[in-house]
Amino acid sequence: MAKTIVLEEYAKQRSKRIGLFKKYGITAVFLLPYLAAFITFFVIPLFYGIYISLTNFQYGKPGIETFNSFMWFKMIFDKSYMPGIYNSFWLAFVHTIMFAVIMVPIAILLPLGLAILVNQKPPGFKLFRALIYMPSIVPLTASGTIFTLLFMSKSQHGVLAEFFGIETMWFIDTWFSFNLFGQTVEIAYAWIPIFFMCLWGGWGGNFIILSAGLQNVPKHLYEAADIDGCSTWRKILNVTIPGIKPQLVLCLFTTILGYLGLYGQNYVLSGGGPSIAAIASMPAGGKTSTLMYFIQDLVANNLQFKSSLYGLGAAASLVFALFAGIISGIQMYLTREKKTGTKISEAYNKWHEIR
Amino acid sequence: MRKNVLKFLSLLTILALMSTTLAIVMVGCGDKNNDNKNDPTNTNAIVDDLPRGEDGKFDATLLENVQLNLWSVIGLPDQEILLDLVKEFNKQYAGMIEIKVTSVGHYDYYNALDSTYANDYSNFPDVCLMHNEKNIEYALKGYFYPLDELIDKTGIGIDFANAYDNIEKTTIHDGKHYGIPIDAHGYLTQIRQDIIKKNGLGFDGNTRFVPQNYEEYQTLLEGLRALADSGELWVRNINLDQDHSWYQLKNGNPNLDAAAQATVDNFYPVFFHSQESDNLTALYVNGGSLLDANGKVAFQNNEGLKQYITDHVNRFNSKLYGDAGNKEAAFPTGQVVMFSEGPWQVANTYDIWWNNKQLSTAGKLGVTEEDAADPIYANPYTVARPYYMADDSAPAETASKWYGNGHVITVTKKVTSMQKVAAALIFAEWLTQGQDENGNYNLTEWCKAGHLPAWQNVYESDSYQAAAAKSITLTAMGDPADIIALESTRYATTLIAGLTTAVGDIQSQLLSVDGCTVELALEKLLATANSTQEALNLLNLGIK
Amino acid sequence: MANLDNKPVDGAMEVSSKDAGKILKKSGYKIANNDVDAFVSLKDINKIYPNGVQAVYDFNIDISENDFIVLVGPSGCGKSTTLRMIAGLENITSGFLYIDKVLSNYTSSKDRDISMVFQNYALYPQMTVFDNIAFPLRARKFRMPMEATLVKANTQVIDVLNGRIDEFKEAVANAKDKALSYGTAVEYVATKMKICDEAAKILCKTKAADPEKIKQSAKATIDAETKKISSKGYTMDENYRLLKDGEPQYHLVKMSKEEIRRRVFEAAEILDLGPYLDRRPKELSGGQMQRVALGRAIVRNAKLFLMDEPLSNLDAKLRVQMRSEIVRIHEQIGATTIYVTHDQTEAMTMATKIVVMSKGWVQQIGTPQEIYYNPSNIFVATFIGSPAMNIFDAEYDNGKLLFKSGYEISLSEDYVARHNEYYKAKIQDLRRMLDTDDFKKMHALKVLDKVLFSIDAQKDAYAIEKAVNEVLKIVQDTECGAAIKDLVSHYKEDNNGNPKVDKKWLLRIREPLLSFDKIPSRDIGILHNAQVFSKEEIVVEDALYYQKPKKKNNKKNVKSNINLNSTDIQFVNNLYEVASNLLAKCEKALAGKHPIRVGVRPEDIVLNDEFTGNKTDKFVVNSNIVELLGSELLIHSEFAGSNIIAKISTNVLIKPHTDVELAMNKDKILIFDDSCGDRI
Amino acid sequence: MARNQITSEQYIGFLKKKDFREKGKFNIGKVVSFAVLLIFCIVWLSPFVIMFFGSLRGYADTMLYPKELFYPHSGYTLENYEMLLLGKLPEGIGQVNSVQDYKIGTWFLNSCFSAIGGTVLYLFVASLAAYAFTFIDFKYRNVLFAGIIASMIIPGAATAVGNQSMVYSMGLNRSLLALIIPGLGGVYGMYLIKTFFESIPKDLIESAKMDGYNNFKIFYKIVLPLGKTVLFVQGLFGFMGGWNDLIWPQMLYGAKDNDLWTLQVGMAYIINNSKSSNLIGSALAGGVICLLPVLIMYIIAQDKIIEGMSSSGIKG
Repeated sequence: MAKTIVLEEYAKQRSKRIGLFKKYGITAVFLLPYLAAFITFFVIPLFYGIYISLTNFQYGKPGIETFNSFMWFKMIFDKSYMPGIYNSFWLAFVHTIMFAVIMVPIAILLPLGLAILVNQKPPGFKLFRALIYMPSIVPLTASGTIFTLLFMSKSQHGVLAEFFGIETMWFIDTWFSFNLFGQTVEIAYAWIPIFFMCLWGGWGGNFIILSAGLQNVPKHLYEAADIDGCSTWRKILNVTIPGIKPQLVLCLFTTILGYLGLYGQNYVLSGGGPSIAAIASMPAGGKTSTLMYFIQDLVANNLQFKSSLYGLGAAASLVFALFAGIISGIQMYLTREKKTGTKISEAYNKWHEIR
Repeated sequence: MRKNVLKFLSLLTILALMSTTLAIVMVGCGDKNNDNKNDPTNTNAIVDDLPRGEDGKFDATLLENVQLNLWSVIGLPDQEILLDLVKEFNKQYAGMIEIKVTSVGHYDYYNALDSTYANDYSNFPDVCLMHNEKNIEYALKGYFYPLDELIDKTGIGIDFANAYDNIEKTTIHDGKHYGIPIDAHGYLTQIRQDIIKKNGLGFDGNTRFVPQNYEEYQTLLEGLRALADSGELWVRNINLDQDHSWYQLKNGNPNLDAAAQATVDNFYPVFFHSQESDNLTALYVNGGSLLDANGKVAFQNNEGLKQYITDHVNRFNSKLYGDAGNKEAAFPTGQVVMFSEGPWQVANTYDIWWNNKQLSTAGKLGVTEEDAADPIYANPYTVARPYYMADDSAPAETASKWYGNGHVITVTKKVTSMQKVAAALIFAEWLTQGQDENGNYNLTEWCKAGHLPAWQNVYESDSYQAAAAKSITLTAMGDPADIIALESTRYATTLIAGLTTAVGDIQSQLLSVDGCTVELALEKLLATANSTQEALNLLNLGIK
Repeated sequence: MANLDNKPVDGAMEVSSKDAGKILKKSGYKIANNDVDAFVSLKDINKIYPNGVQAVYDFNIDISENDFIVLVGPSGCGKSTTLRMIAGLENITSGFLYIDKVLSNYTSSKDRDISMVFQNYALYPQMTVFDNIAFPLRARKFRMPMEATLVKANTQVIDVLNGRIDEFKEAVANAKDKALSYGTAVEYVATKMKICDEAAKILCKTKAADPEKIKQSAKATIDAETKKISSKGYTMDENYRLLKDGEPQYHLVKMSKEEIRRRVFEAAEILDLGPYLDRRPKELSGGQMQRVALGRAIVRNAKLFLMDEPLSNLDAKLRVQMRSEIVRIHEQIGATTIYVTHDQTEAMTMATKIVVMSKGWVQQIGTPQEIYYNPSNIFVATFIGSPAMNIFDAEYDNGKLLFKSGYEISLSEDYVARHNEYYKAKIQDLRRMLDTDDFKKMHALKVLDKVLFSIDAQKDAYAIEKAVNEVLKIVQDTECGAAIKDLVSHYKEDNNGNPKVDKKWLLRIREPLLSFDKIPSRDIGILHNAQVFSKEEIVVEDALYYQKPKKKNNKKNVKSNINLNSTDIQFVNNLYEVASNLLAKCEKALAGKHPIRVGVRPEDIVLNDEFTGNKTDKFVVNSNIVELLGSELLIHSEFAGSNIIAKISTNVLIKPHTDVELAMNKDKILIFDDSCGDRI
Repeated sequence: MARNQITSEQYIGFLKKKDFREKGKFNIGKVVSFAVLLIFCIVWLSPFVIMFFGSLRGYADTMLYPKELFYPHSGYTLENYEMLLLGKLPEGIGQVNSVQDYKIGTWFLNSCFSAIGGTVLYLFVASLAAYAFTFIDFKYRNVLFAGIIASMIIPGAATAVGNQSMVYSMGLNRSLLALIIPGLGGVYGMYLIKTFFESIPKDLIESAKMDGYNNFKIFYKIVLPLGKTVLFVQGLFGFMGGWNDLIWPQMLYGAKDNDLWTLQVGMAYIINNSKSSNLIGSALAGGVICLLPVLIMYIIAQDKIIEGMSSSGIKG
């Protein structure tokens, strides 16, 4: 006897199935192009990178590599195994951290200050807003040329040397040196042109996002602060900055990642800086080397390293990714939404009791 | 919150597994004729499809339009000469062999080679015309075939005996030739002999103006410095249609106003030597070598090189050496008397400009009759080999030699048909040993651009000697036998880079505020050598 | 920042202009006006927005200590603008604002010692409730009396050691075991034993180990301290406040954490916000948020409270509850409050004094009963009271009201007297106005404009001649009359013979007419009411006159850039015209029969047989809708051409669509003049 | 009402206002901010000025009269631009040993194609994905989004070789697609668009659903018009990114045929050549040529973008 089914039951199942299909069908249609590009050009290469860092991969000859029992990672973390690589990696690490520590706050506070000023809507503020963003649309090559021209030596008729008589050999001399964990770290003058180049054009995006955020701070909060007797400075601290906290967090996140991955400016201006004799032939063996420079030297710039030490480059970039992940993790933890406690209400009850 | 993290981790692991499998699959399909790449020495991938005449020997005329894709590293200006030669070859072998040349600048030739080899194998060239230093390095990476066996198989008569073995040695590894040498050239020193003559600093009674050895070179520099400091030094500007009248340093250049004068008046006998070839000349001339017997970095303990570096420090400190600045601009205006640069510029640019007719027509632009008449004043610019590199500790046989690199033709592993190999070898033989109808070698045409032939018979041929007599560069470069080519090593890039960084580091230290002492310079040399050694150990690790 | 404690200088002082600046600076830019006796007083406050729209006309009010003033009126009547002007958030265009006798037109809002509750609460989203309330205390320095804290602390330490050691021990034990998160144990002890923090700290530190030694050291510090105080020339009163020759000294100092905590907890206690002190504003409901805003205002116990429609965002039930709470707080704290609302029930329940405003003008100021029972004009009558007053159009024929449906009410004798006396006074008032120079000028302007702005008249020289003579006649006894006379004579000489028409010359004549500055604001108010509340529609170009709702002001039609300095301004509904036809109407009204409007409140329309008081004749009406409102019944019906609402007590059940006999309570009938809406 | 017609009452108000001289609070904030911004802009734009004038200075003047930057000794010359655009070498310089001739025209078109094409395609794909992430809630939505955001931390170098071999194995590198397709996976732009879509009120979408719009119509008819501003902003950021990108195109096409180069790669090649032979003038001219198109596009779009950004309230 043919299987019988209550019509209503069948209708419900059918609509459920179509519903399911329609929903997932639609999401597929919307998401597919993006996810496909994301998977093929990010996730697979990423895991291919991990795969490379675990094998002695030869750049030219894929497929013949064998497991190298974490050789590259040992090299980065174990000083005795390959001191040259160890020293140049961790020197680059120190350089990156120091520069980021100096640069990130500036790259957040400067655009914030300017955004607040522009938000006062002085006459002609539209023009100022355009001019402030302009330096950050300059491509790396163009701004590189300008700053090299600025900081060239007297004999090459650099602008600073000619017009202001500042004779320091920017790309050769060292500014000062200090010792850290028993090593002396020399800070080259070359960091100053790099600092100015980052200062000049690095934070345009932040400026736009912050000035957009400032528009959304509700006006009546400023009036309330006025009535409560705030000075302008305290108003900025208690109304403006908390008002644009989400934008600030976004800018902080992108700026930290941006300056951890500092490479373009160093490459264009000082090519890794005056070389340090002890690690001269190592990847990124200079005084203005950064983590990304170490990786790029291995992966792209130096052909001999590229063909045989590609695994080390991949390993170094994984360590870099891990390290950047930790820093952004900390940053996200610090700027998370505070949970509401119960401390004060308890204190109130006690106080109420006593009276 | 934690439930969310667990879900996230599980998703991540699924993603990881999926993509690693995908990676391996992708890598698998990526391997192209792997065995061909692994062992650099085997040639068994080549299919023997040679058209043989009745007597079983290969006959070139039977080839039907074999296409060859040649990458050349030659840049302008001698790029045109090469293209003419290839056009000539294609005409001669029309229908049989046709060579298509892609010229890739020396700036990114090897980068292109690597990336096409790794990712875009179908576009990999068949024949490479590249620097001879990198020959062994890239051969051992599995890019080129050993040629001796192939030459015998095809029976094309390339007899390496004719080649100068001091140039040929860079193409040999374990007794096998990986490339056919074409030419060789070193960095020449450009000299203002008119200033030397005018100020009476010439040798053998002010008739010879090229210092032949170390002492002569040193006395010349000190003489120029003394005169420049006292202001009595006579200089003049030999740029095209500039005023060529002599003037003494102390009363300044008459036709430049004060502002221009301020930037021009610092005078240095010689600018820093240009990096690569001068360092290697100093090393090889004094019997040194980059690697010692058991493959360790050895350039740092060569006495000659140390002397070369101490000279750098002392001469710079005593203002005999000037800053690099713009050599091509300072030389004609009389700001510097000597600087060293590649030979390719000499023939068709510097020579034409600076030994121009204006200097020999009296009366115009401040040229006196006596200047016009005198052969030295008429063409003040001359070129010479860096004789002065040899230190007194230099061994006799290398004392009068100098370092030179050159070009070489190689056959890449892309080629899998014997016909193509034969065609390549024919071209190589044509270029290096081939003669046109009235007997002068094709190689001579190429050498006119400023290269010494790597083959003895071509050097001794009268077609070459006639061309050499006419060209100022070739006469200056003299006999190819004096050239010491780079020892054949797979670490050429790192070693040369190590030496260059060491010398460059010292030169920039000299420019720095607190200058540089000899001890510091030698210390830096030692440190850089150690780091190069470490780089070598690293590469060994990687290559294994 | 103007310092708070030095005496404001007397505003009325005659001082040479040279050293006026110095005096002002010395007194911290604070000028008191001694003849202003009220606590807060606004004199002739006007607010004109940059685009020429006037939002507030001549606002005058005197507010005495702990009054509860409510500004009520339809939206866009300028009540919020006035409040913001008092708060200092808007500039005052003209007029004087005195807060606590200090002229504070230009003092910044933070120096005016006011606190404000905003319509949308304006809570800082990122702060907890505790921080929100404490924010005003932390933001600035306060004028606190100088105290000899050390002396006070040590004397307290001594008296604790003398008698209450065990109590102290028990308190300390208490503090510890409960692991109080009450800030610190010291604060718990201090609050419990009612001693100041300093003393508690000393005691806790030494744990009253050996009382004798502590007492010696305390005594020593007390002697040292007193010696220091007296050396500085201060004396100390009983609760340790420093006095300088008898006067307590004040100094500006940031409030201590403990003080802030105490005040915020007190405020939280009043508003019972205890459990919510840790919450964020976005986690609170509307009512709680509103209470936090109130807390923030209370905690500073400023002299003046400003509230801008605080209850408008709440639901009905919560609104009623919050209303009573605000009134309770007001009584408890006793600070003068200015409260703005558009809901007239709130005004009636909360206010001690109500200000009814409409279109920028103050209609009436008075106590709720005054406003309810004898409104000054028809607008106030209809606006206050819900359900609204019933209005009938009727005719007045010396003592009798004739309704459209033939219904008749005869009025008492004294009412007729009052009616005639009202109109006499009105006529006299209008005549006085019309004789003033400024109105004469307006009359002259009207005449001249008729000629100036009509093109054809300009051709006909004779018409100009006539107009100019008429102007001369009107203006000859005003002070600018002489000037115009010689201008006109001047006209006659230069173009002798052919009377050439010269527009420029006419404008020159017009110029002296354009300055009116002596019109008292009361007169302008009367004429304004006459235009707005009169029965027949006067086409009044609203765009310019009232504060139009903010249309997208594309440049074209809004005349934001009228060049008011130019002389060729054309006047529309000239005040003179209004005054003169108002006068005509009043005279006609006095003569005899004239239209009038009668207003009766719903509760004054009663069931004929129920009501025993002095009632008018009964009239029969068909009730179409009957609404039951708890204890009362609302009967909607049609009578004499307009629908009326009667409010009846529910013991008599009326079914809809039945005929009902109604009557009006005679002595509660209000009569309104037809042309200017005033109550007679 | 015709011009200049007002009521007398208002005229009286105006008279009162005139003689009371309403003293608005003197806004110090505006004056201070104007001064600071003015000085800041002057200092910050001086490099542009140096670049522009430096590029107008002939080769000889650069050597002999370095001090005269703003008014060169022998007047302004377009020599440097000629050298770059037409490849005409100024006399006095030996043959610059470049191999490739300068094809500025093709490089410019390549740059435009890759920047504009890439941005438009990315906007379409990213807004689709952002729509899915905000308005359609499927099972693993938040986890997936968190994963994608977490990927922002990984530096480009880690995926460089994988990308390169992926692109080559897909044969994209023979055309300019290799500059566009890999970029479609970008995370930052999608994140920006998603945060903006979140600010669109939900009830708008629900009401549209009630009227029978399916997802595509909602996306096309409601979300895109509303999202015009953020698309503009991401368009600007995308175009700037695409136009100024140097490392990726150099890695892909750096070596061989230079008719696939973008303007940046070409300029880098020229600048390196001219810097080595000390042609500072032409290096600066290269910089100006790189900058000009972006500058013009920015000036046109910036007003709309910053206005849009601020009014729309990009939260982040």
